[in-house]
Amino acid sequence: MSNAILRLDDVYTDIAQYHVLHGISLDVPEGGVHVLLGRNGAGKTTTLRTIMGLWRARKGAIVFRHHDITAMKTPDIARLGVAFVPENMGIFGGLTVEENMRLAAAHGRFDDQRLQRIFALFPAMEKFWDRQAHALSGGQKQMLAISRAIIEKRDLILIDEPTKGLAPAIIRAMIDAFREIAQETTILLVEQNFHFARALGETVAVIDDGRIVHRGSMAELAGDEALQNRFLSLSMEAH
Amino acid sequence: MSLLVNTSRRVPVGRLVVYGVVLVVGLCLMFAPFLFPDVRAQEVAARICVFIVLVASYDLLIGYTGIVSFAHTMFFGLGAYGTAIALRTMGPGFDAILLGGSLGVLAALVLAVLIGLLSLRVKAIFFAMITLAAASVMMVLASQLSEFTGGEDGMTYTIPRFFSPANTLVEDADGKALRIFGVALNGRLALYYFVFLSSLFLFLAMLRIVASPLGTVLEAIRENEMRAEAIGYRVVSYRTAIFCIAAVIAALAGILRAVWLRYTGPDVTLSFDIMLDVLLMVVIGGMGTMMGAVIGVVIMTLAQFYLKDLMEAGASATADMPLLPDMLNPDRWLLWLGIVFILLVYFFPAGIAGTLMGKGGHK
Amino acid sequence: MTPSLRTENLTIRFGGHAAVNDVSCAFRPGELTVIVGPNGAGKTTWFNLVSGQLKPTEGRIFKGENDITGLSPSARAKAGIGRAFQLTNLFPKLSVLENVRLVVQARAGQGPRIFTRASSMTDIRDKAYGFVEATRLASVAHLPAAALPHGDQRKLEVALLAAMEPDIFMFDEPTAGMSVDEAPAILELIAEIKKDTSKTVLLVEHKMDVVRALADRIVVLHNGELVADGRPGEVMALPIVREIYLGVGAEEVA
Amino acid sequence: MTKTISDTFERFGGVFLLPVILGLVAFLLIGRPSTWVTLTVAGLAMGMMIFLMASGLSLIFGLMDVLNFGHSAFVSFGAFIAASVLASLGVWVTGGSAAMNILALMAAIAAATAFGALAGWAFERIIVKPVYKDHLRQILITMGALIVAEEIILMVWGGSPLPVPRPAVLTGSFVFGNISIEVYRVFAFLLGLAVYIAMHFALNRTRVGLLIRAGVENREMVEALGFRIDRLFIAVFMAGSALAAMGGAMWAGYQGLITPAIGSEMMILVFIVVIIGGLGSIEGSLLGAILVGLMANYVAFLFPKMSLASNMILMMAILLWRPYGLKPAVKG
Amino acid sequence: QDDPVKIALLHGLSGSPLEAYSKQTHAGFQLGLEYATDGTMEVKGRKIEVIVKDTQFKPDVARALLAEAYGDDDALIAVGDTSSGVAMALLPIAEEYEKILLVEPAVADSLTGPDSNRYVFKTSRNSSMDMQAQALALQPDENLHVATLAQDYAFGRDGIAAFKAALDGTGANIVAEEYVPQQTTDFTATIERLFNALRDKEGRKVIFMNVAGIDAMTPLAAANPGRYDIELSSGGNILPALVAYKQVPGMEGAMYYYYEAPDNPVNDWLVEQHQERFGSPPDFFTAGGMASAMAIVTALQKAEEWDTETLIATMEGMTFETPKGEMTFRPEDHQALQSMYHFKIKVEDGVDWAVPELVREIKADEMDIPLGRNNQE
Ligand SMILES: Nc1ncnc2c1ncn2[C@@H]1O[C@H](COP(=O)(O)OP(=O)(O)OP(=O)(O)O)[C@@H](O)[C@H]1O
Ligand SMILES: Nc1ncnc2c1ncn2[C@@H]1O[C@H](COP(=O)(O)OP(=O)(O)OP(=O)(O)O)[C@@H](O)[C@H]1O
Ligand SMILES: [Mg+2]
Ligand SMILES: [Mg+2]
Repeated sequence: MSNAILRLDDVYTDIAQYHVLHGISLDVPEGGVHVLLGRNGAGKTTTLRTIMGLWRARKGAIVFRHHDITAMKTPDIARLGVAFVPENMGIFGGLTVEENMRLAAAHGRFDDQRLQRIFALFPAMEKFWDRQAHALSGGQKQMLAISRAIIEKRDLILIDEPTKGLAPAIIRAMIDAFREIAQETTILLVEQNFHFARALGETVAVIDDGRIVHRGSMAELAGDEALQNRFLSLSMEAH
Repeated sequence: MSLLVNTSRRVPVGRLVVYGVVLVVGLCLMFAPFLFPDVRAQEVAARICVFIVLVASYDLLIGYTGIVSFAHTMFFGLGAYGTAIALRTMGPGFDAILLGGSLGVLAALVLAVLIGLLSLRVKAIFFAMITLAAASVMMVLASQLSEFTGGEDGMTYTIPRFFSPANTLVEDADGKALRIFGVALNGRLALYYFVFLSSLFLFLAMLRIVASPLGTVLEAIRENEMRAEAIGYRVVSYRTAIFCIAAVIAALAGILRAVWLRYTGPDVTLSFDIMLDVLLMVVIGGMGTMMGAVIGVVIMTLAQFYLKDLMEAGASATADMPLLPDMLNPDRWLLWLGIVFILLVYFFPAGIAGTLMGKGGHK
Repeated sequence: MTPSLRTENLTIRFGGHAAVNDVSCAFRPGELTVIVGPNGAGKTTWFNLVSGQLKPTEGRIFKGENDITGLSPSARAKAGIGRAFQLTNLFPKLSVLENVRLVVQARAGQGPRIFTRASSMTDIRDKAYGFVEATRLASVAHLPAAALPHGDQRKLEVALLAAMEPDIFMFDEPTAGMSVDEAPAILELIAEIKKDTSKTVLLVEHKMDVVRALADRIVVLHNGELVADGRPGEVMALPIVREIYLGVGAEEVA
Repeated sequence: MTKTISDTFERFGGVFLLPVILGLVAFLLIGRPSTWVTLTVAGLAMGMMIFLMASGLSLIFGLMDVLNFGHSAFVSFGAFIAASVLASLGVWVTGGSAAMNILALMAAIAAATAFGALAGWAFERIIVKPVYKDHLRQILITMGALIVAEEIILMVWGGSPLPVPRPAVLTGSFVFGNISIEVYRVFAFLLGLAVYIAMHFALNRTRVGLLIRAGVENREMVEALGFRIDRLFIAVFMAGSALAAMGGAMWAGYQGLITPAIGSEMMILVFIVVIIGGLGSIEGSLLGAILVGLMANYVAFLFPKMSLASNMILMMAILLWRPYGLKPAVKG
Repeated sequence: QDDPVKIALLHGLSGSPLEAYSKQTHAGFQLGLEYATDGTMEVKGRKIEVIVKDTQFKPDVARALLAEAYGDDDALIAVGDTSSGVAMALLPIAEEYEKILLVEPAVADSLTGPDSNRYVFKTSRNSSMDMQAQALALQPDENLHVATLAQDYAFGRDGIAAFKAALDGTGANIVAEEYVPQQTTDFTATIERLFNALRDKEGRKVIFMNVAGIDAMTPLAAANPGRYDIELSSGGNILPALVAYKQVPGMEGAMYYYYEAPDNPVNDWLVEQHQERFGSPPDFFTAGGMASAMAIVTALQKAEEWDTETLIATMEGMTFETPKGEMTFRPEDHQALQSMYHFKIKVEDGVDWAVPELVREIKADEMDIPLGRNNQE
């Protein structure tokens, strides 16, 4: 794809002495939500962390827009407009919700109407604005992590399993939210929750054992039980 | 950066090396009087024996449980001073050693229980500080009660005649001490083996402890205190328990020290320098690996006694070069020790034994 | 029959905010209760109170006849209250097997043994291995827990709980972040436990299908208060539940 | 009952009452007002000098979670450099002109501080960087560094005690009736106060403090938000070391005769201050330092025998009452 | 030409600020040998070989080294150490190997006390001498009121005890004894106590400081005792420490050595040579080191046999030259009796330190130094 905002080209990543990624090649088109699926330990998180420069690729190239970010320092990558919501949410427990957000906001100043949108989306954030973040519930932490990613306009947001531990109600709300966010940015989403993924994803890539085993449009995958069973061995009936 | 080491993979080689080295050291110590008959070597060997026990007992705390204590030499000192004071007041005799020693150990135990219950709840660094405080209070006491302790200058005393060079164990034809390979079978020899065997016994005991279920529990507590509690281990009790065990063993080592040296003073037992030595030894050797204690002690002690001679040579060799001889000046040997130490902590956080055995790697 | 676990007006406040507010309910053996509620409802906090990580501001907790409100977490664990954590919480540098072995050993009260070699206690080891297999971790049994991917860590979390063999099992979102083909293994395990009628199982879960598949009874928490309690069908039908949980009008959530 | 007491206690400034209470108690015990004033002023000044050293440690520990046993090395270096500068300035120091004296002292302190910052930078890069997040290795590696540093001092300045010429204006004391207050102490007090105010502002009015706290918890995430945390940490470390050196310089001028051990001798006191103050909070360090300073002076006058133990006891007592110190910035 | 006679020097050369003292001692010792042997470094045709060992200020290391010196290197006489603690630990080794240990420069009285033994000689002064001389320097009488300041450990306490003993019968009154922790840095409280004790007394009021390693002078001077007509008094000190004395011009006290004080050829030679080689005047421990060397050489020259017993016999009661004039080993406890110097502080510009001007030499026989032990029975 020519309009790719992010391109991974045959990326290999090791962690300690473990070889985790063996040749991930992936194009993320500009705009919309794009999903990375795969079983536990497949290498989804590692992929995101490698893009973000938190693990170093041993081999291969990562290109964001026209910048080669393979060897770039994490902060510089972030400054290019890439936001990251890690698996463990990476919130600062010692800081209040507000301080957490402030750090994510450019120059520490909030864009009011974005803030209002976040409050509408996650009322808990407003409610616990001055609460120390370690005191938030699992889900509230998750919300904070996402809020932090969208408090500024980003070009690309990497999100690792955002629905983990969220109540269905929130998940539903989030689907709408992501749709809205996707208007202005590109989202690369790692998911286990296929229904969530399906509801949002335009394209999908399935990763297994550190390799991409399937790439295509979400519609195609959603439509094709066989594919699903092959790559995701989905057992649960959709509802 | 995660210091992961795959226990399942690299097994024998490194381990074998370590065990080999330790075994060799053990044998050398066992036959020290015959292998290195010169006097200084004797002193060195004895010091190594005692310190192996002391350092290993400290490893129980810092390596296996992640407790950082600066009061370890305090317990060491209690054992030594107990023995010394008894020998001084009651005169030379095994009864004095027995009584004084056991009083010292008792004191150590009581103190350990108090400190443990009082402060093992608080955060690690605070505990380190409290032990530091306790230790320095003890040092002040030692210097204040100079009529008992000899104050700063410490005290000398005589030990049972059985241990004195004059005492012949086995007489030869003309009534002098029988010699084997030129080594006289006299009290001195007896004293050395008293020290050696006691140390050996204590060390083996500790090996057993760390291999026991308790050992694993301690590591678990080190890793994740809250979860250990959640699966049913009373963290505080375990912490206190191991703290006491370590304290008692340290005190016992103190007794050996006092008997061997025939002198006890702050500088050989209580002082912070010794605490530092112990720390260096356990780290260089490798925390959380009993073997490390042995290796660390041997290296450090040899350095303390012989490194200088080496540098002497180096200095004179490089005498005509610019600044090198200055740095190789034997009096600056501590500088090098420090640098080596830093590099070790830097590149082999698991210490020598730890790295070789792919174990420990304490974080 | 007497309830195996009972909380009386259980309340905890953090500052002004009551995370759990006057919750009284009882649980019987052989029953699997799913505790649901929006994020921040107080589920995890309630767990923490029962398993002893937190001390209640008011109220008491009974295991069977005896009041355990004052007991330490370890004491409660010994008393047969077992709990798995929402955010994974393991012994990172110990191997998977060692992790489990520790639990079995605690069960067997072998912790304080000083002079026997742990490795020689094969019975404990074998038993531990059993649990490792049951949770499909055998292949990684010798890896340090830290090296496992998130999903496997969740499984280990469950394995630890199972190994505690408590009378009362408390799972906090056991399948969160577990891929759809992994989850069933855990659910089967829970189903197994449920078969044993002497056990009481409490389960915090958001995934509807899981709830449906397992629940004998559903308790709904909201803003720290118990708002509904009953058979799945009935509870799910309650308007309040539909509103706060299934998210008709998601704005008010949390 | 106890609750209401503690409430009122909190209302009237909480832990910040402690020094006042201490002062009052001492006043009753001492009786002679002139003595009390002398001791109190002395205590405050001493506290301020300790604060200079402690705040550096606390900053580094609390914010970066680095336990720097090498801290005392910076104190020592500061002391020796200041001494050398003063010595080299000769008549500037001993001469009558007040202006020149002050200038000389300023030069000395500046030199020491600058060196502290520089050495701090090297120290962070070489020694500390590889061991963030790992207390044990921090303790060990910084101790190693301490050994090396002290050896270097021995190599450069030699072992014999080094006399520190004290600027003429700062010698002697103000005497009002029976009250005598060393001039130098007044100076020390003012300097400490200035530093405190500066730090307070930097940490609370700017986003830096926030960033650092976040960085301590989760480096990666702060970087993922686009901040160059390594630079930040270096800056903090340099500041902390500079403060230590400054404290050392002041202390040297105050002691008059310094040995390479000067740093390590101070260290225990400094640690006590940081601990009772609560890690990472500058307010805490100040509070702790002043408490220790006053305590030391009062006790030394009332029960000289106790003076050594007094601080230890103070620490234990406070730890039992507040396990994380009086005003901790970082909990758990 | 038979093989050299070995003398072992055991001093802490690393690991403590005191190492500077050890180095002074060594320099002095070399100079001493040179002077005594007229530069030949030989006695009776046998070379003197000096073996230097670093005790690292660690008593256990020191013991090992001394044992080695006697046992393996087969040294005839050993000299050491700088710290009294280490020296203390050495005493039994000398007895065990039945060889002579010459204590220099450690000062503690106990080194020639009950726990010592007949193989130990001591050229360094001991605390009693300091205090005796100090007392004499104060010219005590009824209207003298003294408050003492010392560190709270054996050295400080013994010192004050000796000082009081020396004042006994002179009618002088001790009005206060203050003991401060060893590492005290803040003297305000103590000063208040001292002033409060003295301020209302009639007659001559003196604060006597007996501290080592810390500077009590500066704060005391700063607190300006003059306003209560309180004088300060203190022993002498090494040159670097004398700088602080500039604050107390006119102060009197007694000292062990200052290079301008003694008037004898040995000292003249020492000062000249030291200036020449090191560009600075000799200090306390240089003199001490030299004295010990000269004692040894004298003994070797006098003794016809060089075995321990003959040497002991020779040295007991032996008188020998030193930079401080003549010293004599007292037969009973083997302490070398020697002169001390009564000084008065004078500030000379151009000199980095305050100059302790000689008031008068206090001869050994003016002081009665208590016997530590008796090796004669
Ligand atoms: N810190 C680490 N050290 C060693 N190996 C690791 C580490 N982190 C991850 N791995 C390995 O990398 C592989 C991929 O892990 P990753 O976290 O990317 O999987 P994932 O797809 O995110 O799984 P999940 O959905 O459970 O999060 C796993 O096999 C894991 O064992
Ligand atoms: N230590 C604490 N201090 C202050 N408030 C807390 C603390 N722990 C939890 N809370 C608050 O209590 C409420 C309940 O939290 P809890 O973690 O129990 O929610 P939960 O039901 O587990 O939600 P989730 O499903 O998202 O995990 C939340 O609003 C949280 O902010
Ligand atoms: Mg993942
Ligand atoms: Mg929860």
